[in-house]
Amino acid sequence: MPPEVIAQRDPELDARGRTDLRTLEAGLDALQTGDVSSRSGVRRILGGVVPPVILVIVLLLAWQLYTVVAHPRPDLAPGPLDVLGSFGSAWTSGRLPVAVLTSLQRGVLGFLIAVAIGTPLGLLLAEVRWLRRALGPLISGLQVLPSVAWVPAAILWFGLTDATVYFVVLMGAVPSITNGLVSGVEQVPPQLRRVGTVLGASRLQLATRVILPAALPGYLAGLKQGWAFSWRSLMAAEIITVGGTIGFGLGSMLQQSRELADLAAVLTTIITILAIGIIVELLAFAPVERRLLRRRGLLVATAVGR
Amino acid sequence: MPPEVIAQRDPELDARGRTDLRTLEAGLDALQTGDVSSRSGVRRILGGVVPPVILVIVLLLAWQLYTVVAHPRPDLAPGPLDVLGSFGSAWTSGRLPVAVLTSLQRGVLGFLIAVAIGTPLGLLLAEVRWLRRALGPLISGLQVLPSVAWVPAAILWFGLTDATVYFVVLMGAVPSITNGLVSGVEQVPPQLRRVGTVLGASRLQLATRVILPAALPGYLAGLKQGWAFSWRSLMAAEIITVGGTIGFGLGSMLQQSRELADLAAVLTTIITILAIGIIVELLAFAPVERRLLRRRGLLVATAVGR
Amino acid sequence: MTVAGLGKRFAAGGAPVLDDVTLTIGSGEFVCLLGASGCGKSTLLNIIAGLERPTSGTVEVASGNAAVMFQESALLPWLTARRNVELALELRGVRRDRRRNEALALLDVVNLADAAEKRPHELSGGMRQRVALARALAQDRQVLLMDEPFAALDAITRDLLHEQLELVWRQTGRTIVFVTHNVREAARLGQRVLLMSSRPGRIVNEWRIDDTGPRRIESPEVATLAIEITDQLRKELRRNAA
Amino acid sequence: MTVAGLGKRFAAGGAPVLDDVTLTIGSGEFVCLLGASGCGKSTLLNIIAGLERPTSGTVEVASGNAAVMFQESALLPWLTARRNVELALELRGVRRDRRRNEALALLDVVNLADAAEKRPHELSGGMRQRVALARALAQDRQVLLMDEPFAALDAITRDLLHEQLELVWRQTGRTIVFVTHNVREAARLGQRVLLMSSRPGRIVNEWRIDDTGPRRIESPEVATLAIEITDQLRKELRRNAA
Amino acid sequence: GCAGPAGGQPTAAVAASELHLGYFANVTHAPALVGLDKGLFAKELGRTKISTQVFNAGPATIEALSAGAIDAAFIGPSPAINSYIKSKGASVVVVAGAATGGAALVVRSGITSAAELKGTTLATPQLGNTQDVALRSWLATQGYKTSITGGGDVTISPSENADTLKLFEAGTIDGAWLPEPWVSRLVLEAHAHVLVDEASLWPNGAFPTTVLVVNKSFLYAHPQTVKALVAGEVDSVNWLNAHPTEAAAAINEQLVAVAGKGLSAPVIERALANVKFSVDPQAQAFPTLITHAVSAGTGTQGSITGLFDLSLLNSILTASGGTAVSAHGLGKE
Ligand SMILES: Nc1ncnc2c1ncn2[C@@H]1O[C@H](COP(=O)(O)OP(=O)(O)OP(=O)(O)O)[C@@H](O)[C@H]1O
Ligand SMILES: Nc1ncnc2c1ncn2[C@@H]1O[C@H](COP(=O)(O)OP(=O)(O)OP(=O)(O)O)[C@@H](O)[C@H]1O
Ligand SMILES: [Mg+2]
Ligand SMILES: [Mg+2]
Repeated sequence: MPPEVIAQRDPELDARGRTDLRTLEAGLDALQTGDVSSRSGVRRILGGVVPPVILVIVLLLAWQLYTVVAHPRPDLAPGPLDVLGSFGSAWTSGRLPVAVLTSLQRGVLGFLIAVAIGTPLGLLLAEVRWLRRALGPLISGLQVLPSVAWVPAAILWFGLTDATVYFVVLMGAVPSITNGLVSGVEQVPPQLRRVGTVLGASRLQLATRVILPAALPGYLAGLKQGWAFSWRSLMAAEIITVGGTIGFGLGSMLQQSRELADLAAVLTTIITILAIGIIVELLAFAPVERRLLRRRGLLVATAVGR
Repeated sequence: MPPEVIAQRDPELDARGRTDLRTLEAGLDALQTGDVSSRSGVRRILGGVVPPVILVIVLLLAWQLYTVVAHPRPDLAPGPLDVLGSFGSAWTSGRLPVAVLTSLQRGVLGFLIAVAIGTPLGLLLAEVRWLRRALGPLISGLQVLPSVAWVPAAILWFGLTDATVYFVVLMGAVPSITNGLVSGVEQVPPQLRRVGTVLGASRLQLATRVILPAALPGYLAGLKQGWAFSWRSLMAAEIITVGGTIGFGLGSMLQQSRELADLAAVLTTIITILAIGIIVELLAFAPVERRLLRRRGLLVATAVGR
Repeated sequence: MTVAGLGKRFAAGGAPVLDDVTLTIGSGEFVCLLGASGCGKSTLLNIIAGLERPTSGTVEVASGNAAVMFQESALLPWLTARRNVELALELRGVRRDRRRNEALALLDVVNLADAAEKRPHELSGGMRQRVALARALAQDRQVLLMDEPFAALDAITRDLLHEQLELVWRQTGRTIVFVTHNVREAARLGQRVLLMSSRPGRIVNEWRIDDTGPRRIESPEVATLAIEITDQLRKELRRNAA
Repeated sequence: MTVAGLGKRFAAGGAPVLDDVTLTIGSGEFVCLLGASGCGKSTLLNIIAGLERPTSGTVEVASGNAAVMFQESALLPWLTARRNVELALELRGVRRDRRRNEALALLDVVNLADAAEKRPHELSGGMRQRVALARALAQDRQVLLMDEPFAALDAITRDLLHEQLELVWRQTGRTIVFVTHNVREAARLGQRVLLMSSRPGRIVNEWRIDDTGPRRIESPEVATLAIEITDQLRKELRRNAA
Repeated sequence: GCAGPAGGQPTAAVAASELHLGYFANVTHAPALVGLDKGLFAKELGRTKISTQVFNAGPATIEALSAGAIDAAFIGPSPAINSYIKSKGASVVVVAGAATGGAALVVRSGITSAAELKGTTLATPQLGNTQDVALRSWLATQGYKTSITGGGDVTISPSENADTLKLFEAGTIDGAWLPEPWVSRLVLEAHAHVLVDEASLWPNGAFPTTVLVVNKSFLYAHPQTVKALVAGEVDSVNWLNAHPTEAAAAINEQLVAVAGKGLSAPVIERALANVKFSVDPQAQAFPTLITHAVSAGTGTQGSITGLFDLSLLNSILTASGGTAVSAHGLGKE
């Protein structure tokens, strides 16, 4: 019996059935996709930001009170105001901006080079099975090695130059990025691959339309960790490799402040390093990640401050 | 109608029903919990270990070949045999064992102190909501800060003593451990808490019998990361803080080898650091984690080398 | 068990999830609570179980607390089937030396004596729910609240568990409140079927079925009732389309 | 579509999962494949779909490849409902400028025109499966293979999707192979119901139902058939208890 | 448990059971090396045990003093000043001098005048140390701009002395302002030549190179111990000045014992020719050092009144018939 015959058998009953079904489904859909009333974004962020800010202020006040009341040795326990003054003078003298710019530039450049190396390597590992089985454990092993351990070797190879710094940054970041991509591809649900195949995708289409987009969250996590490792390794390298033709970064400033026995400047630099870490996380990675996860419904609408 | 009356209403039919049901359920259970034939453990581990080992051997051979054929400057590119020789002499001279023991002892002790501090702190944060909202972001922020940045401050406070090393290790490890515990408790399915409540558990019973065991995997992950951070921070601290009353650890050995421009010794030390990282991971954490996850069915029986 | 004028809102100014729910359930009764998803069945059950507080109205369970069974078995994954049941016994206050035997006896009730030493992940979904049933029985409460306990199971397993549950009910004389959105399941199991409306959740209809002993889900009486309930339910759905 | 002497083992020396499965399905037929879990239904379907290779035997699908629908909708989570359907059109080779309208038309077939710009996670389970159905239709293949497409849905939604699917089948005249372990679902939908045994999977029984137009799942004819099939199925289960 | 000096006579104060002394394995720290080698400190300290720690940079020494890991140290004047100012006078006290002179700017061949330094890279031992400050302030007098962040007309690259030798040999740097024996090593081993001898920049050629400092709290708690230490140092300096020929051997012996490696005879001879050993800390030079450090950007302005406590030294000197040294109004004499 050809399909047309079936379809036309009782057009009137059919039409009635359709309208009825349409109403029923609309009713059910309305019930099941109800308004998920969430707290407003601003209030949520405020709720997350206010308590730690208050805590920080309280801690600062307690610290200042301690320095005023207990009169500790100012070179061993400077007060918050001393640190603020040190920050001001480091900023106006131009030392701090130079250090921030140098370090940021190195960190970003090193990270980009690491991405440029780690991404194709990750793709290669994800695609070529025997390579992954052989090289994968080595790369995971490299992640265990503190990248600071490369500093002495790098100094011997490249001398006290920027190449040393970049080498150390790469040894820290590349394994993370590569591993992130590989595990991202590995975690693509096999179901999605099957769907692609069933829909008739070619090998290339499967890779570009299905696997890579699906592996994106894992890749992003790898990038984030890669940045964290870049920044850590950079600071370590800058602190250790002073002298030679190495430019003046935050690590150098830290080391310099130590040599001048200037604890206020050391704390200023530590706070700057922390601030940059948090700002990069908030400005560069968090929005991309949030957007990506939200589009996939992976972001549960929880309070920020949980 | 009292329940006994219902139960006795038709004992014969009841008994027949029971036996029939028993057979049916047994049949279904047999079908659904079939033998999950997995590859033997030994073969799986071999399959995971052999390819990287072969690769390492090939790389070593290529490296040796390069030094033999290209005759690079031996101080800039020692061959694997040079490194082996350097390892042998460092071992027999007693420098390497001393360094390994010192570093391991510091790493383990620092890690244990970090556990002793991070665990109660994590419990406190997990339990006290306002404290978590206020302190949680600060602790997460501290995780962003490279712990090497604390080295100069620690040196100013504690001088070139072991206290400096321990301080830096703690600043690296405590936030990881605390955060691991907090997020472990956070990730306990609310369902499990409800079950505990429904079963009539008191607050204390709920914590000890339900929440803590359920939070264990997250805590373990935090411990693992805490160890990695301990080890990284320790190496950084040892490289930077040479001199004073500081004992001779692997970081010191690295720095010393650099000062003697002895690349073979530097590579020996790097390999030792890597090996210790991998061994601690394999011997201390992997078995506990695997056992824990397997008991919860969270460990999918995948090949090691994937 | 009496529920009177129960109301519940989650947000202070939000729409009510439950509105003026009133019902009385006798001892030993098997009541099915039926409704589309999101209509507030779980909320009502949680309030009865004491896991949530009502915004208004009262709940009175004559026999004290109730045992609860959830959709996902919610077994503690690090304990074996036996130890899961034993935990319920322990928290009930059963002496240590009697727990083991009692747990094994309860597992035998659900035909799981052989699987006592397996952990939840080694069990199939149906077996897990049977362990959960044994655990709920271990609480030894007169009232058993069940929130879609079989929704995640395949149809064959579900049919068997219906028989299992009915057997347990007839043997122990528990009062059971069984939440589901499966009309046939409700018609198959319940002595009484309550239909809930959505937004706000109210009890809009009630059917009583004479208990003439175990009935099959394919039986004509179940089918007739199911058709009637389905038509009512669809009327509810259409109301929501507007 | 013809399947002849199909056998399948996963491990080289292991027990066969499928053994000598032979069946012929005519064009436009609606066949339900019924069996306990783990009996090899999915394996058989995957072999027909070309996702897996049989160890022995042949599969011949007259009209070329088949469209497939899985239990979890398997929509690409980063694409909206419309773009998910458009992807199928694109991979089929439909020109860019016609894709959008065609996708919207297909979504309208499953009453989802309004939700075209939503992403999968914003849709309910039933809506997701309807998008998956629209996507399967977009492949424009004569044969549609469905692997427990409604198993994860609640009963009310499932009943509606049965009607939806039947409507689509009647309108488009597709050949449908529908895998399930729900006896009533099979009896409600199929023109033919095939019962598979477990270990190894074989087709052990077959029922034909006269197509007298749409029937309700609660109807007596479905019930009678369901009772018969259930008894057979339980016989199979008992066999496994030994 | 030590009473303060309230009663004028610190009778309640007891000798410390142990004295922790820090110094560098370096020619400019010869009084420490010789004092230890010849047992001169031990002789004066009597029951008080002396334990030592070797440093290779001033900041680390100051850190150890601040952390209480050591009680006294031989150190360059700049870190001592820096610590004193930063701690508002709470950290250290200079109780005696040790060495003067022995620092110079050495450069590669081809640079013969200050005018040819533009665009070059020069090394110093460490940012803010005595030589670093000296180079920066001297460059300023020559009209060059420098920056502690590395920019300017002349790039100053603080590097470890051992690195400096290597960097100079490799041609990465063009010269360095260094203390002895590194001046001599660069001259004799790397063919550098002296462009500026620091002695030529100071009135009478006298500028402090090494001084003896003690923790202020230690001085209050154990004045007798400090006095014994100073007495040992006086003996040591006297021995050095009395036995110029044997000095080289004694110093080398300690260097080998501490650092594992000694210096070649020509290097140590050339070095000793440039360093003078004296217990006079040259207090008059300190205000100039501060001015230099401030203008170089490595120090902060502050008062160093009270930095010196030469009363113990002077009592020893006068008791043995010598002449007292002056604190030039910067502390007790
Ligand atoms: N904790 C909560 N906060 C806010 N709203 C809630 C909360 N829990 C449930 N709701 C809302 O209350 C309504 C009823 O939820 P409930 O879980 O009781 O429905 P249900 O009938 O059990 O649905 P289902 O059949 O899907 O389990 C839903 O609209 C839901 O969004
Ligand atoms: N990739 C595989 N490797 C090894 N064994 C497999 C594989 N896939 C399936 N099996 C086995 O083949 C048998 C049949 O599996 P299949 O998924 O076809 O069953 P099913 O009838 O679809 O079950 P369900 O109803 O649970 O979906 C099972 O015993 C399963 O363990
Ligand atoms: Mg619910
Ligand atoms: Mg299947």
